[in-house]
Amino acid sequence: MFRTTFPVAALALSTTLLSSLPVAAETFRWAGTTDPQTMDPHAVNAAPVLSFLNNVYEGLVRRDPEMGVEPSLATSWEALPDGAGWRFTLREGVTFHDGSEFNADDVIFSYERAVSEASDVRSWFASVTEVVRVDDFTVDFVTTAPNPLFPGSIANFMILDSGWAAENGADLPARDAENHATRNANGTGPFMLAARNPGIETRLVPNENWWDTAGHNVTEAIFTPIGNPATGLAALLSGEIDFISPIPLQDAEQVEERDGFEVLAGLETRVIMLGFGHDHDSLLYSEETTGANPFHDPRVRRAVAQAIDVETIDRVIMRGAAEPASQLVPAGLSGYSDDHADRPDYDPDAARALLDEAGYGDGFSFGLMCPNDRYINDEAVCRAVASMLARIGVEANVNAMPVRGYWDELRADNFDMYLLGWSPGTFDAEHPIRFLAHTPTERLGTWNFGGYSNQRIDALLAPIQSEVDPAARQAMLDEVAGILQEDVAYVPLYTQPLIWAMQENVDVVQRPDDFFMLRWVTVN
Amino acid sequence: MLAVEGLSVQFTDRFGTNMAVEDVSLSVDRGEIHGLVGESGAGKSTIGAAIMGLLPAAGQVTAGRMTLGETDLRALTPVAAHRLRGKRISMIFQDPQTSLNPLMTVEAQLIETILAHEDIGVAAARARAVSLLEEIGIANAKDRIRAYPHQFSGGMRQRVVIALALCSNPELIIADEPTTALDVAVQAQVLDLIRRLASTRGVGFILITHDIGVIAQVSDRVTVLRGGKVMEQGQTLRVLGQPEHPYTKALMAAVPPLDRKLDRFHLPRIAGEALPQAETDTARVAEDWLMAGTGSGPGPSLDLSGITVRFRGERRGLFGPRDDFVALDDVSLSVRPGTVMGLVGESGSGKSTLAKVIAALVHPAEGEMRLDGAALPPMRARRRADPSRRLVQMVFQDPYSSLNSRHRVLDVLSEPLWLYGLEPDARRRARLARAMLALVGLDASAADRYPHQFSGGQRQRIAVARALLSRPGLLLCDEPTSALDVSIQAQILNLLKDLQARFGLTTLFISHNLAVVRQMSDDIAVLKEGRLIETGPSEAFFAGPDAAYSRDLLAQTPTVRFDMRAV
Amino acid sequence: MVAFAVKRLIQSVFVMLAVAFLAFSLFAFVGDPIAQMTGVETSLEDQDRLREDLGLNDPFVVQFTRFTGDMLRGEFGYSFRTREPIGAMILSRLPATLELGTVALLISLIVGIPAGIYTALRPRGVISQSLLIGTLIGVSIPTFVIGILLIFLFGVQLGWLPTYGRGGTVEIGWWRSSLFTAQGWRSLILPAITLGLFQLTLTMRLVRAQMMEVMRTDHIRFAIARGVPWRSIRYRHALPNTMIPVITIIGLQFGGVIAFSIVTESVFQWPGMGLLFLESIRFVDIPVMSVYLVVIAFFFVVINLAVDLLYVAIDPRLRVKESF
Amino acid sequence: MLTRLMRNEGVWLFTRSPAAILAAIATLAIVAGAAFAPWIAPTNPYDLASFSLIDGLLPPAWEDGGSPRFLLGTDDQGRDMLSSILYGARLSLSIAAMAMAVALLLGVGLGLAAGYLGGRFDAIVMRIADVQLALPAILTALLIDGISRGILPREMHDDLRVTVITLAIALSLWVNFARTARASVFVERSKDYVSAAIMMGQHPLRIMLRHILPNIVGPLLVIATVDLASAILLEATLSFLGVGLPADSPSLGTLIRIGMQYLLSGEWWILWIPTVFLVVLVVAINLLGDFLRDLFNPGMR
Repeated sequence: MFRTTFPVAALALSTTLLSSLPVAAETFRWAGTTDPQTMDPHAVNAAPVLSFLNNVYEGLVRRDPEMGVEPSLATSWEALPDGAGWRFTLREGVTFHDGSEFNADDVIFSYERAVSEASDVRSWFASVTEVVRVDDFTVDFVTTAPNPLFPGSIANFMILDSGWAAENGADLPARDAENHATRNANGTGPFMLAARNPGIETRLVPNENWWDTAGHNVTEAIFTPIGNPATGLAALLSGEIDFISPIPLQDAEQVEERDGFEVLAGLETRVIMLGFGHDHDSLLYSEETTGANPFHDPRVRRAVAQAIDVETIDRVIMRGAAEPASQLVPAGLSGYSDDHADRPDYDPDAARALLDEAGYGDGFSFGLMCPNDRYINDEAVCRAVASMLARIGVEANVNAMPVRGYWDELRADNFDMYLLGWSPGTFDAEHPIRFLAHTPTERLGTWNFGGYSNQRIDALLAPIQSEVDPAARQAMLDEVAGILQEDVAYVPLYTQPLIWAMQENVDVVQRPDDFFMLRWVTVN
Repeated sequence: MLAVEGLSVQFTDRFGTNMAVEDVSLSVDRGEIHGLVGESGAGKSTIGAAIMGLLPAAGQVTAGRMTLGETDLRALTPVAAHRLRGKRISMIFQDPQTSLNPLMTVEAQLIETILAHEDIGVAAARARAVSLLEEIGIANAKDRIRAYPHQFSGGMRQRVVIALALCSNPELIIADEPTTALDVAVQAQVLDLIRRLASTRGVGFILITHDIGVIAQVSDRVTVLRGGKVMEQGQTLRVLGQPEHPYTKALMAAVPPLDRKLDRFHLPRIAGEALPQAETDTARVAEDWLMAGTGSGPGPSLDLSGITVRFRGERRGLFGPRDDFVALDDVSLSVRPGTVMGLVGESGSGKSTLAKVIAALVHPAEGEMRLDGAALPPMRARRRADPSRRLVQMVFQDPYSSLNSRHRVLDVLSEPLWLYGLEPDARRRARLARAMLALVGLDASAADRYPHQFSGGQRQRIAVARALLSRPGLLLCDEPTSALDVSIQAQILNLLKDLQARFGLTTLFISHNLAVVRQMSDDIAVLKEGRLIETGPSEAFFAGPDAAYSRDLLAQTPTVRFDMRAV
Repeated sequence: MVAFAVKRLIQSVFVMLAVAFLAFSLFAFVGDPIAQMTGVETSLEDQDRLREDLGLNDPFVVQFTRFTGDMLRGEFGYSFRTREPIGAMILSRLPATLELGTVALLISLIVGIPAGIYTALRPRGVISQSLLIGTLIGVSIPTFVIGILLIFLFGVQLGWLPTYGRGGTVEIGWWRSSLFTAQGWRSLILPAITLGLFQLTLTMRLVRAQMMEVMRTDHIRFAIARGVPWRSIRYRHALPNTMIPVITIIGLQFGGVIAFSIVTESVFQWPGMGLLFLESIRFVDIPVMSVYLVVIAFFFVVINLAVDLLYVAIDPRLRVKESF
Repeated sequence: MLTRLMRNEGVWLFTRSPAAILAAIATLAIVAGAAFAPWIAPTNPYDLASFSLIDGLLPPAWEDGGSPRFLLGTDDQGRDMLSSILYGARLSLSIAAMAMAVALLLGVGLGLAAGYLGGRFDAIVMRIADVQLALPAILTALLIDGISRGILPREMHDDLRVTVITLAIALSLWVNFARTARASVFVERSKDYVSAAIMMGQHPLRIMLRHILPNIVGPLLVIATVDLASAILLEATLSFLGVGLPADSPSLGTLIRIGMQYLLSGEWWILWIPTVFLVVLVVAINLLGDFLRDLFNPGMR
């Protein structure tokens, strides 16, 4: 039983040769830092998994290159009367990769699977009470309250074939042990899973029977996780792979300058910000301020915001690829408040004055928690922040740690200030309000580690969620953004850049959520 | 056949050059055994190595001629010299345990050596090897040739070594201390073999040894060396019988005779060597201190009964019994107060083990010990504070390992005083230690130096001083002189005799050398393979031992047999 | 002999038990896996339920007993992260690490032993001195720097060799091998050199020291004195005696090679156990970390055992007992 | 006298070994630079207010765009590379030395006792050593990190990094010392001076420490030197694997880890200057180790 595979070399040797020829189609190799840990679309709610599986599975709706919502397995949708939910009309004539037909049963099955206890994506359906099958190609999602953004919030809700799942014992997402769906997939998407070798490589082949017109010319796509950035870059430069995401910011220029390579730099929807320990009575990592928490004072928080030279951080550390941020969501995102687009000026003198005013003219020291492998140059940014704060007499003791222990530390309140990056899963400004700004409760404000609390914001969340009128909704969002800015609840620093690198002959589309869609890839 | 004229060898080290061999001339004829005798540092091995062309890198022949037959050995290229080795000159080393490649069968080593020098087939080489082994005295050579070296006993192994040296029919064999590592019985056999080979095969031998007895027994001519220079040379009978050079005379005077007991060795002064000056005022301090402690009476008596020692062996098979080794089997022995008991036996006879049992270093499986009538607890039962710890002291065989080389002599000597609480004051301890050095014949300044700065004899004196500083009653001397040159041995034996007589120490004196034991002991005990063969008064024993084994032992001890003792 | 083997076996069991305990204590002390297993939007109560489901709230003793029992039954559990059975995960990664380790060790032996012999026989030669200094510098550069340097020199600048992964592989049963394709071999070269360099220096220096030691022994001097040809003295007499202690160290080295392949695998994205281990550290996949630890220890113990037995096979002093 | 003679022999050999002389000079220079870093370094890289991001990524002074203020350039935070390296060497050396000291104490203690007492104790110690050898250093580091976080109060976590990495390195080095000490003790124990001490009824501890220990320092010293080099490398490797030291108090290993990010970016000095520095240091220490080995093992000369 010999099965031979001849990947890389033949390709590496021939790229130069082939790239000059008009090639209709090509094996496409790409790499990322992390392997999607499962092929089950409901088992893990994590970007690497969802991004990858969007090539294999499809949802009722999908996002276009500009993040707009467009029809996918549903051809159209409309709100039910009285905001009771949403009705989706399903696409007819769609088949799964194994040939079985797609219909309303699969949607209902997938819904039930996604809200099962073993699922990691239950939160998407927090407001859904029931899904009703109207006919073979119509389903109703019944919600507790009006939910204008519901269709967009389920763009990553992927539909499995009910028959296939039942046959293979994959009725539920794998929780303890793996099941058939962990390593196999049967979606409706543009690509089919051909071979899965976890942590090593995953092969996809085009779905010839895809309902949509294929915009790509890929005959086979192979994904390899490469954890070490230098190794990944070397693989690209030596021609062994066609595409890699991300590459280190500092290397972008060098790659760009080399013949035959291209760098695509854009902005992610992730805003990097500093959070404060609002509900801490005292600073944990300070010698001078026993019993007090200077960050209770908005003037101190504002001083911090004004002491940080985001422009220089962008220029030196982020190589000019980032974009200073003023709110918890990046400019241009749905719900972004244009009224509050200005961030506080960099003004160390003003900052020092504010500290003086607040009674901390002599400065104080505190602990700044920071991940060192989560965001781009996260640790360097923290150190730069610390260095800048030192200039207004505030000493930040940076504790940078791998993300594996980071959230635990934050949940255990082991910080005075911390660095956080937030990318709204729904691509709407409501998302960070729900998770970061609302007073922490069992279900809301779950990532509001500092315990920021503002009654007005708490009161506005529900109306924002259910308001159907865009203008009224935006007014409420503007108000929240204003409060957050006034309070300096967080110090938004910048929108994180997104750097992709590829061979010159590859064309891709970079979507702000960092999802890599094979269906937009062409190899020339 | 071999002629060496005016040979000088020079060694270069970081202190400059020094002459290891200076203007040495000697010759060896066919079938002749030429003995090279001398104490350590005499340059005898260097002469052998120079003839072989195997001087270490630092050594260099600076003058002289060496010819083997018509061949000028100094003119040979390295390749030619290597071809000559084995073919015309071969060599036997001291230790048969390490002289053979442990990973090759005897057969492979023999055949390889033969084929290296002669253009014959493997079968012929094997035949020659077998017959050679037979000639050398290995029975059933046809089968045993396939064995590995470790499967032979020490004596047999030395025969194999000789066979290897002989297998390519060399004209000359340089035997460097070939019997030093062997027991007397085996030594006698090997010496016989060498004698026989010289006469039957006409091989010339250069026999390098420190043992005048060995020389006396087998060599035709002898060269006495000292400090790289020839002291005296001539027919063995003449040189040993009527030595002319004072050094030879001194050497002969230091050889312990087997046939009588000397009160002391009469050691003529040799230029450059200071003899111990024990009778000084300083030494008197130590002497008085010792006397004050032990009183005037003789030391305690030692009674051993039924001492049995077993060493744990490996299990035979998974659940099989252990192959225990019985080192001592029901040994009972009494040492009278203030007397010297000589304990003799071949290696492995258990004599050192017995000393260790008494010293609580080995635990006896059975048996009882009494010191002056009181029970002397065995190893595990003897507490660290037991009074016998102080009373029983030991002088070890190897003076290079018995003193901690990282401690100053003063520290070594003060330790017992401190440990046994004999002298609480550090300054007084130091004074006493220096006094004791004087008593054992060393300069008091020795206290400030480290052991390695002393010669073997001096170190053994320090070891004796350490033992005395416990104010012992019983002194265990385990081969105290076997690592020493004969003249030094005589000095140490004199020292021990003096001290024993003066302080009435009860002494157990262990040696493999009957002649030495005779000089020391009042009573004697013979051990063989862990069993006591006989025991009794020394003079009676040497007049005529009871046991056949003792008689053999006595007969095989090489002695300066013909009456050479003019002095 | 049998008794010896049984004794070693019992000792090995002790070692394995101790390692199992350490492996298990990872569960108790290293991070909280729940945060890694769930996504951003999972509610806290869901996280608690998951923790309960996985038995992470049970008392230490209960968890340890369960762990050891599972290990003994060969049930290695499931990865927190991917939910795959860990036994299969390790098994699929094992061939890559073993092949890399073996080739690295072979390189270190094939180059290291002759170099050691050469430097022992010509200790003052220019080549010897440069070999010694060169390898010294080699081991003084951190492995990861060497790996990256090799990648950029031979992969990116010269374009001669692949920079990551295993290249072409062939499956023989469950064993995925890169030894049967030219591409696989090309992919193997850089990581094997990186991994082998340190071992090479060790081997070379060890062989050199042993060889010089052996060349001074009596039996070699005796062989010289009886005119045995130099070639035979060096290679038939000295070398085998040199190799006996060397074998032990090489055995130990193989264990070390497998353990140290972590860095090399990380640099070359070599899909072996080391990479799996690093990933499991990154994602706090504690069951995988534990099993990795147990497997590595098992290898180590087995190799040690094998070396002890090999020793007996090679040395006649241990093999042939009866004497005349 | 003994030491003087030893020293003389050492000095004599030393003067004849250019490699050893060069190595000693390099080691001394680096150690001195590290020891006096607070006085000779242009800036204090730990003082956040002393550098500015504005100065970030400046090349060494001799390159275009370099500033004479920063002889070896600056890193991505605007820190002076020369100062970082000196302070980094200080940290690396002290961690390595501490780790070595701990390993030495632990290893020699256990090895000495195992070799002297033999029997069951010896068997247990050697099995523990086997277990230790079966654990990769990174795993040891993680375990210690995890355990210390588990049992120590929160406030101490920050200060733990150095301790954790020191302990992890120490734990992966002690086996070497234990094995060497044990083997040497076996040799020494068969010597008569030990028998004499036992016979006299001296306390085992005194025999081990006062009698045997001084006699086995030679091989231990060699191991210590070589392991000092390994400790420095191990620290760098652990940093590379992400269990090393934080970037605000960078060791040489951390500097290299940070520098790795600039391998291709053109800012070569951030990676290569600390790397060359580390390599020179390790080579020098290893050369000294070689020299000591030859000194204590005369046959190798």
